Amino acid sequence: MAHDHHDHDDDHHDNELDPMTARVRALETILAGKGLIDPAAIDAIVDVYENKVGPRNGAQVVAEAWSNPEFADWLKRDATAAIASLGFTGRQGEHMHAVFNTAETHNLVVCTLCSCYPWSVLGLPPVWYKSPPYRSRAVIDPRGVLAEFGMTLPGDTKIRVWDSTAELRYLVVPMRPAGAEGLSKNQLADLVTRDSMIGTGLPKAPAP
Amino acid sequence: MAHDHHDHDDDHHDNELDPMTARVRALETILAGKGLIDPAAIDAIVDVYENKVGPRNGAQVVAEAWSNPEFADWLKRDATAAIASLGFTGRQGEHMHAVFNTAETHNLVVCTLCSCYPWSVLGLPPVWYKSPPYRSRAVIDPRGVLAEFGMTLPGDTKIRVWDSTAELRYLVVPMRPAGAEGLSKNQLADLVTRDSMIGTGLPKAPAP
Amino acid sequence: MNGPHDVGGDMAFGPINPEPNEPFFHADWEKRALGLVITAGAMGAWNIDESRRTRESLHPAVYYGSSYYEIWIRGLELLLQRHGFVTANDLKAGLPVDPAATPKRVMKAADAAPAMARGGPCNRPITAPPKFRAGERVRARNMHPQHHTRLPRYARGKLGVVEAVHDGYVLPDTNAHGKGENPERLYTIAFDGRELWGEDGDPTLTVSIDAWESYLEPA
Amino acid sequence: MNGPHDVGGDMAFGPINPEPNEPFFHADWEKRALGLVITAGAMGAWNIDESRRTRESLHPAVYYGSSYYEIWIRGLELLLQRHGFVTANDLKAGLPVDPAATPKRVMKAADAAPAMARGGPCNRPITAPPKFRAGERVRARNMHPQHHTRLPRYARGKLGVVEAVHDGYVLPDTNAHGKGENPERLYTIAFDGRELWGEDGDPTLTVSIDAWESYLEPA
Repeated sequence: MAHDHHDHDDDHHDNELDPMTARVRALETILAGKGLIDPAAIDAIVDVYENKVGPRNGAQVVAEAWSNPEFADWLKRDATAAIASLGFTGRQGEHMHAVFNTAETHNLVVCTLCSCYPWSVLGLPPVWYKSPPYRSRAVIDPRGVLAEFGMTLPGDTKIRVWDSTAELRYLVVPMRPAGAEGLSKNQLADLVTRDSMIGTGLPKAPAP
Repeated sequence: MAHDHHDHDDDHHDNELDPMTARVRALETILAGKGLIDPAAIDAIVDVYENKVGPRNGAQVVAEAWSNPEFADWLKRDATAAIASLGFTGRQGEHMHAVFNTAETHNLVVCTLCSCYPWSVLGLPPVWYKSPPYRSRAVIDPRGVLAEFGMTLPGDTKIRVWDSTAELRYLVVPMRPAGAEGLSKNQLADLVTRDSMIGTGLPKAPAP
Repeated sequence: MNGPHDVGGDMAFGPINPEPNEPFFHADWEKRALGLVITAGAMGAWNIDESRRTRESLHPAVYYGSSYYEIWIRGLELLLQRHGFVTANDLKAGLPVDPAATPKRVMKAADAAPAMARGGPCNRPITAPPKFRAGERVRARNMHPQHHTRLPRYARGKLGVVEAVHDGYVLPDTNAHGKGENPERLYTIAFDGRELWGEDGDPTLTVSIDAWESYLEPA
Repeated sequence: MNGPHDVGGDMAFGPINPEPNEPFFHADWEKRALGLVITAGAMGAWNIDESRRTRESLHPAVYYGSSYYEIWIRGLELLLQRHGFVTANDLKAGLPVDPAATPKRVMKAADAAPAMARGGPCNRPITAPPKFRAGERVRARNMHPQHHTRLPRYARGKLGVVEAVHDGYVLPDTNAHGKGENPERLYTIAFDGRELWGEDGDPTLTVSIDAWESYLEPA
């Protein structure tokens, strides 16, 4: 559905461009022309979120928690500080909470009202996280949602959904997979997928 | 908003026609070509709802109720039968209820879930009745809704909203305006507007 | 199903814009759309509840971006395909291409006006005594079924008063899915505006819905 | 405002369609859109709550028919016009035509990465003791304000348990409308799935929201 419409009010835009490219380019032209924004600052922001901040940050947090019980405990008590100790801070991660999966309870994070997501540890959210199908159903039919990600939980597993309605941002700490005992932190981090830190997936199994 | 979009899947239609004309014409062509519908039956249906069934039916019901206390009482007890006695029956009027405005209570009819409306006495509903702005707000902000129709009720008037969620269809019987004592039934019926039978208006005042 | 049709209490749709001296139709295609919906319905393959269920299944962007007759036509295309009268090929060609299921009947021109005047009553005899009596306090169930239902979300879980006890009526929840008419007693339930909308509710407001017996539970 | 953003519990949006190996951006314009929203926000004329309020004010057909970056851009155009930085003339021309209000600041390229790493905390010192304690049963208020709020409709009127008591946080309900930060204590409230969704709820489900103190009342 996302691009199913035309904009009838876009007749001022360059006809060779798709409507959103033209619309955004016009807006940047206006704002830069008025000296209100600096296009180079946009370049720098894009560089941060395309190349520097992403789910590998969160994977390091999880790997540290898997390896270091003291860190795990700190992460549980004060996620913002524990995560900052690894160098991950900033926008949309100012107030972090880590929620730990257990054998009894699986955690799932959503923002029904918009697209709140822990940028500082996971980067920019995927399209599905920001879109109505996931946002609408995660709170009423989480098992149906998980099934669309290829995940089936035991029928008696409790599901805890965290709706990010305020400025707290949630990071799911998945359970360490079996057979990962001898791995290094980097090897552990490689098992940690983005979806496993949202709750729509599980970590990868270690290579046998 | 209603016609703000293009249909991208309409490329098979005649480009000289607007998309809905082309779409409906194609569907009629298909169904008639398969012998599933008779276009002349469509003509006959349109004739009924364009020329025969409309709010003048309801106005006659109201005028009769204003003139004839026995009829008004019947209308209150068994609206379907009372209305049928004037010759108004049929589709979307099978189960009628008449609700009477009083000095204390103003009635307003809506269908939040679709477009249920008493066709047999009011004809086809106006666009606004079927559209989300009216449907959404009538049940939560009826005074705001009435204001958009130029109507202000006294602050202590009770408002009763009837949401037509089943197959009962509601006809509002407005209060007879002052100064209408000597009028004939036809003259009375001329005072009864469509909106006054939905609750979004009041009857016209008699010419002085 | 919690679908786009259930708009009671929403606030973002803008002004109502009533049109003075509005005609019954704004274009010729609307006339044909009305007639197509009625004549196709007269084939007897689906009922009004299935029609509603089908319109409600449209994506919300489509539902809110379409006029009501457009919603009707989109719904009709889905109904006709579901019941084997029309195929995607037919629609693509804009012409009859594939064979069609056999309708129970085809409405003839001479039948149309009488059929409109006759209508199609939905009340059904019911022998069980009413579970609730007029004046009784009841709660609308907090139900969120995947299937079609006519209990609006704004009333779910709310306390009301039985104002009228009606006949048995065809139950939309099953009838919309080809699972039978299962008639149930219908009630008019009145809710205080403050019960529905809290302190933001108009203190002079009462809203009623018509609710089937299974939509209700004792208060 | 009961707007199109409040989708929790809706069922008509279709499949989720997660994209394997999804890139951060699907087109170059999305990159510029992200940067424009952040750099324009850095002018200091509005806050994140006003941004959200503005996106939520889009017509539902537009909101549901747009990708999230498109919603952002449509919201940004409205914000820029409301605050005098851009006019309809500018947008029509696609060029700067009219004079603009003076921003509090303009983000320079060298400031961008540090600003992202710094973020903008929303917690605020608050001296009043918490009104509710962990473990206490509370009810989310059945409120339906015209203004922006962050209490989702599915939780309104529902009984939950205070799971955590947090700091004071900027109140979106006023902050979104330029009426001040009015910090209030924030709580995490856990609701049983059956309380939210009735018998149709998953019996293994608990849903929590983060709710400001004025969203809650004693059970």
